[in-house]
Amino acid sequence: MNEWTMIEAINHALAFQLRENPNTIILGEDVGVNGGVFRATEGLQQKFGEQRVIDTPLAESTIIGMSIGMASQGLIPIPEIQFMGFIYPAIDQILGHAARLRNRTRGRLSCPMVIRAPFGGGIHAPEHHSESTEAIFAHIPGLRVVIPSSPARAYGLLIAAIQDPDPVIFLEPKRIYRDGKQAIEDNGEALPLDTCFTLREGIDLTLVTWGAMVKETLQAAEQLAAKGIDAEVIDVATIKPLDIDTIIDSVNKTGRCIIVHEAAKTCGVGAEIAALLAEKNITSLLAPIQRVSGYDTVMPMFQNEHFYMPSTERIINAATKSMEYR
Amino acid sequence: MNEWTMIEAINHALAFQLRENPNTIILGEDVGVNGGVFRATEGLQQKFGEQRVIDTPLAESTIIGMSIGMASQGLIPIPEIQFMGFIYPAIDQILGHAARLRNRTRGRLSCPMVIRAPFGGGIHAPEHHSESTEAIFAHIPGLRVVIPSSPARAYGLLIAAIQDPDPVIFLEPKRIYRDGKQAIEDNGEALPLDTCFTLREGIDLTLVTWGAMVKETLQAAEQLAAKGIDAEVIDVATIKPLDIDTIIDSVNKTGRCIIVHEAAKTCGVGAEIAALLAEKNITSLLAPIQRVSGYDTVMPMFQNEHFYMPSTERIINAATKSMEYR
Amino acid sequence: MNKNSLTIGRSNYLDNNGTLLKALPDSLNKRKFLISLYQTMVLTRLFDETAINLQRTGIIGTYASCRGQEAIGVAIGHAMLADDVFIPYYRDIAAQFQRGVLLEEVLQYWGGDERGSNFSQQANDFPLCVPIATQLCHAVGIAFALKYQSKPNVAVVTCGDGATSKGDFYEALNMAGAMSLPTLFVINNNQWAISVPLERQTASPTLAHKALAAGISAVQVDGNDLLAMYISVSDALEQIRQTGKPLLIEAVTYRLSDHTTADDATRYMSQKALDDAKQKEPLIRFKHFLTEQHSWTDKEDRALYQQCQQQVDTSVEVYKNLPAQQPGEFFDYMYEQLPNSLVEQKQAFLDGLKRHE
Amino acid sequence: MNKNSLTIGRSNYLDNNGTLLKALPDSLNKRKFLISLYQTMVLTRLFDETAINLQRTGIIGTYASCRGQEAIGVAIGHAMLADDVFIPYYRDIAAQFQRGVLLEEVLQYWGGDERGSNFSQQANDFPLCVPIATQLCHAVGIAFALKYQSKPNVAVVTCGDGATSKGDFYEALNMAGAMSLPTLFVINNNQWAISVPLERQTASPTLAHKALAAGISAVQVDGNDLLAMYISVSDALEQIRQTGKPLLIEAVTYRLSDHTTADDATRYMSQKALDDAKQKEPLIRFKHFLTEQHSWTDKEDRALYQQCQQQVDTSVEVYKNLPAQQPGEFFDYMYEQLPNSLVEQKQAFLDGLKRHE
Ligand SMILES: Cc1ncc(C[n+]2csc(CCOP(=O)(O)OP(=O)(O)O)c2C)c(N)n1
Ligand SMILES: Cc1ncc(C[n+]2csc(CCOP(=O)(O)OP(=O)(O)O)c2C)c(N)n1
Ligand SMILES: [Mg+2]
Ligand SMILES: [Mg+2]
Repeated sequence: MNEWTMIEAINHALAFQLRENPNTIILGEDVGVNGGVFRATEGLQQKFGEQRVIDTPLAESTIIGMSIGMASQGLIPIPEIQFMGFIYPAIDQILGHAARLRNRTRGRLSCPMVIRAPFGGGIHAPEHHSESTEAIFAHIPGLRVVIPSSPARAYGLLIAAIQDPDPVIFLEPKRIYRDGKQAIEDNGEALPLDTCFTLREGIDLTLVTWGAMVKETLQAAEQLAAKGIDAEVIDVATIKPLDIDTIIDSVNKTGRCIIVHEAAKTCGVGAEIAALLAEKNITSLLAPIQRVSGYDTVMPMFQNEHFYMPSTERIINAATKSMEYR
Repeated sequence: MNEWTMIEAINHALAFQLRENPNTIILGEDVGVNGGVFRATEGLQQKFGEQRVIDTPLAESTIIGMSIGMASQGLIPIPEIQFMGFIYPAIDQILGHAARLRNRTRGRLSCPMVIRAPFGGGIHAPEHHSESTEAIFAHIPGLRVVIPSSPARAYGLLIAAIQDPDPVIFLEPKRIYRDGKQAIEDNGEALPLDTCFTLREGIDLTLVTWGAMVKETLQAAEQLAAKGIDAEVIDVATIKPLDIDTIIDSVNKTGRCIIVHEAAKTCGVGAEIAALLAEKNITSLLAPIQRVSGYDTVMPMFQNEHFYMPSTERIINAATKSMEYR
Repeated sequence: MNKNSLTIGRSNYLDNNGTLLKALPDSLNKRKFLISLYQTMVLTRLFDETAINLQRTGIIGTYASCRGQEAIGVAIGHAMLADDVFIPYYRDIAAQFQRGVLLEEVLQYWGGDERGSNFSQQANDFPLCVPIATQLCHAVGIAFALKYQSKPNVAVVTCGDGATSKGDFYEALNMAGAMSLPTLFVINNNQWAISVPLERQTASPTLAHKALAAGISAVQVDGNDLLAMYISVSDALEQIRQTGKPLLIEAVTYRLSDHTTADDATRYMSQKALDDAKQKEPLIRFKHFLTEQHSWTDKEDRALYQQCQQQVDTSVEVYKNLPAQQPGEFFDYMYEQLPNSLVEQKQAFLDGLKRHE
Repeated sequence: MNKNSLTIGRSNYLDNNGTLLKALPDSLNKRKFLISLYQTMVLTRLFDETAINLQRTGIIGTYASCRGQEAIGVAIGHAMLADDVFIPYYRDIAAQFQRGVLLEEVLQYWGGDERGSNFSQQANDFPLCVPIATQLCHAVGIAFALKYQSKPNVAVVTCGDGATSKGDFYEALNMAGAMSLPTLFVINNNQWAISVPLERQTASPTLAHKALAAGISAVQVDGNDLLAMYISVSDALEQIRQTGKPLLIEAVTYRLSDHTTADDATRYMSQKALDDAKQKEPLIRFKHFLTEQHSWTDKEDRALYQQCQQQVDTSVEVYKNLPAQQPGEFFDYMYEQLPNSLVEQKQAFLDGLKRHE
């Protein structure tokens, strides 16, 4: 067993797959010699060579576009986008081609690839380095969107994503890259790509979240427990396709649901979860579904980013309000 | 008064603003000599000259990027994206700059512009010519998203969008470009950019929709009326910022809500509306909120596009189911 | 193809009438082979005319004609090896036919049916690409795969003159140059991007010049001169196989049609420009060459046209008789395995159909 | 700057030591003016060193040093007219200072405060742009506006060598060329894009060559030679004002720092390369030139450094004493008028703050 941080777990999952399958290729800006600006690919070029871990020119559209071409010919590209804020030049390729190649050719060609990108706020970075726009990708038919929230889930979900035959957007909550270690066996064991993780069982209230916000949400659950409120905490993890059944089962039990995410509120993934509950689960709801989320503003520059990101306190307030509702 | 189709109304609204304000500039692919592939800009280059109505090179990112530069210096650019399917190379500019320039400079620079793009299915066009991804833009803080559903609303909302000091994504449901005429006074009168239009009053059920789907939704309402079900029909029109109050008031009255849109279901704008109702209006709901929408698949090529797009029948089925619910 | 020369070479074997300007290499100067080139050209022309008619009668949807630009596709299709990979754009049916794409599959594609891109005889080539210039990036990745797999093959990708204004065009060239990937870029410079004439796209003196920005050698070719095109493409492929480095060919042609059947070129293209261009079109020139150099007869010509028309007609019949897609098939290829949410949506869709019946 | 020459000219006035290679135009050879250039360079260097220290002590956030590349910004800042518009990237503070951006505003920006881009003394220039190369497109639109408004001004935009691999770089150049817009593109070729060396970005022999793809004339300049830079930028601006046509300058420099304070260049940059580059850095060379040609003394130099350091220190004090933003200010500039939904969200936010107190 190894004690790894999330970034180390990611590094080892990548190494495992590079070892396992010679068709696996990592490419992106600064992923080679430098090992990635967060060191996710540290040491991999030395180990696997310049043809397997490639420093590309600065061109996101073509990094993804060429990955599509590679994937179509039997390779498994793992492009890194340095920060999620720089994925937008590649959306055309992701939405227009990666997500469509299988369907467009009725299965003749396909696009197994994993696009990795660090995302989210809280590290005092410059503008465009702190946003969360997973909802954009969740809206696009044909993609998978996966977000780990712990070293072990990062390892198992990344392995699963690389082994999956379809394109996966793998978003890494960089705020918790180095936030504690977990014991992980480096055995290439994949976690399922279609199941939420219930991190805490409870009967009074369901807190649904993902990514770095799992931290504040678990903290909130602890503090709520001290007040006698027993919250269930669900880490969605596989944002798309979404495992709504686990969430529905929980809300059937608790009757109350709060969704927590860093992204802007309007048309965020929280909206989809709330809408599915309002569609499938309305009778079991004892209180309004609240979203504790980023505001519909630009993520402020770092002086004020803490105002934007949901705090433990905001979650607790929402939970209290929910419990008081009748 | 003039009897205009939607495309004629758009053409006249553009002409009105070009006449009114010499800083108004239209630019895009084929908008000049050819008058646009749908003829939205027909005759405008002849009337206003090559410096005001500009055929650009084929480069969406720069069409929008340069529009941002123009807007920052006192011009009011109205770039046309030939089909919404080709807006994605420009998302980086839209999300990263158009939506942020005012906030980034604390109001020193701003970005008054209207990005026009035809969208939606039903005209038997090739791949990428029929999609509806308004939700992506609705998720982006700092934008307005406006979708007309009749010639008169196209005229008034486009005038309003051009006069608005912030960037507007103006999506034109091309399926109804030539779907009937309406009497319109060419007086430059703007419609509000923050108010839904209630197109039909009713007490049993609220049908919420926008764009081309207004047609099927109104048809469904008529047929439901024949069955004794009195539906209220709301055309959201100003997708972002969203006027949820009008929808809430209606659902307070009816207790039942169905949202109809062409876009894929997951994380569509329907999700946001449902989520807001589940948050603010849950006690008045007498039935689950249903979404009648496109599926989470790629919009099929045109042989099968009718299977994808919500039909009057699907809306009626959902409405019937809602009415039966208790 | 000298990187350090700004005078981009322009290659020609036939003059505007089809008279041979210089001797052909012996290896090419074979009647049968030359007729096979001509045959693909004729087949393409007849298919094209038929497709336009099918659109007019509603049997297929919008269609993009390649009239006047057939020589490019013919040259590419005949010069490529089977294991090279072709990444076409929408005016390349000549090459697609030659590489095993069936005529009825092309009809199916323009008929709005995804199955038209599930080529039954061609495993690796890409389907048509609608978002302009995006395919150039795919080609670079395919070239990477070919190189990585140590195959002696080339990724051949095409685009139009308008496409050269897109960032993806340049990024792809630059990437292929920087990473030294076996890619052949062929530009069909047909002078128009819908209604926008070439001179509005760029101030660059030729489109071949654009390769210099990526450190790639380039040549300009008369794209209506089938011999020049064939030799240029063959030479380029040969050179790429040897050096591993990308190359670019600008094929200069003229669009002798509306942009697509949804367009009306009379709004922006002068009759005179069109008439002038028609003089230089590839079929007449190549027939003249065959007649002069290989005693091609009118009778042979008529027979060839007849045979090709028959092939086209047969494909139309096959197309018309293809069964419709399975209802709900549009769900089935979104992922290798249909996720739960889509299983549910598909079921709801099928139930709706049943209710409808 | 001959469009038809592939031998891109390389401009130099000073050798690597700072010895004058050819006579300066009389109009420039004025001691006071030359010292004013030097002063901006020194100010920038000292500000840069201070900013790095402020980052180390947590007083500002990540900061991108321009060490060794100061001459570019100085040349641009001094050569531009006030009514030209500058669209900078993040290593251009020298030019920004010269154009009226306050030192404390730059600190505020890197300190994570949007108000740093609300320049109090500079109305039209753009703020720093993070997404690489996107600013080049803005410049083209600004150039359009200047031309449309019949102003005799130029949009001046800068980017790095890595930025030249992006589609936006090429699209912007091509658009400016095709539409003939008064734009000056200046590339700071500092040999690195974070850890990626220039030779991995492109196979193009120089970055100036890339202008040829857009039909734009270009020149390569020693970017560490302040005289060559100043004269090149001045000449280019003059020429653009006369012709209305865009131009490109590749300024060859070397990054004498980590990419940003978040980076560790020792992971990828050899000490030797760095040491070599340090020999050619602009401040030493220009001081040598001033000493040789204008009897600049060590005493004057010390006084200048002292004066500049004081200016920097003052700005740090001002920065530290700036009041915090109003709580909720981040809502207020999303739209000219706050929409209802944001009024509600802002109120909830403020209520939450109050509850917290
Ligand atoms: C990104 C993008 N923008 C716009 C379009 C619409 N469109 C289709 S073809 C075309 C013109 C293409 O011109 P060119 O590249 O010269 O190819 P040609 O059709 O002339 O062969 C345009 C603008 C598109 N398909 N993709
Ligand atoms: C589109 C985009 N991709 C990636 C980044 C991350 N990034 C910031 S600076 C940089 C390197 C830029 O290199 P260059 O253009 O040479 O400028 P330099 O920093 O060397 O001055 C990268 C990759 C970014 N800001 N934007
Ligand atoms: Mg063309
Ligand atoms: Mg650099």
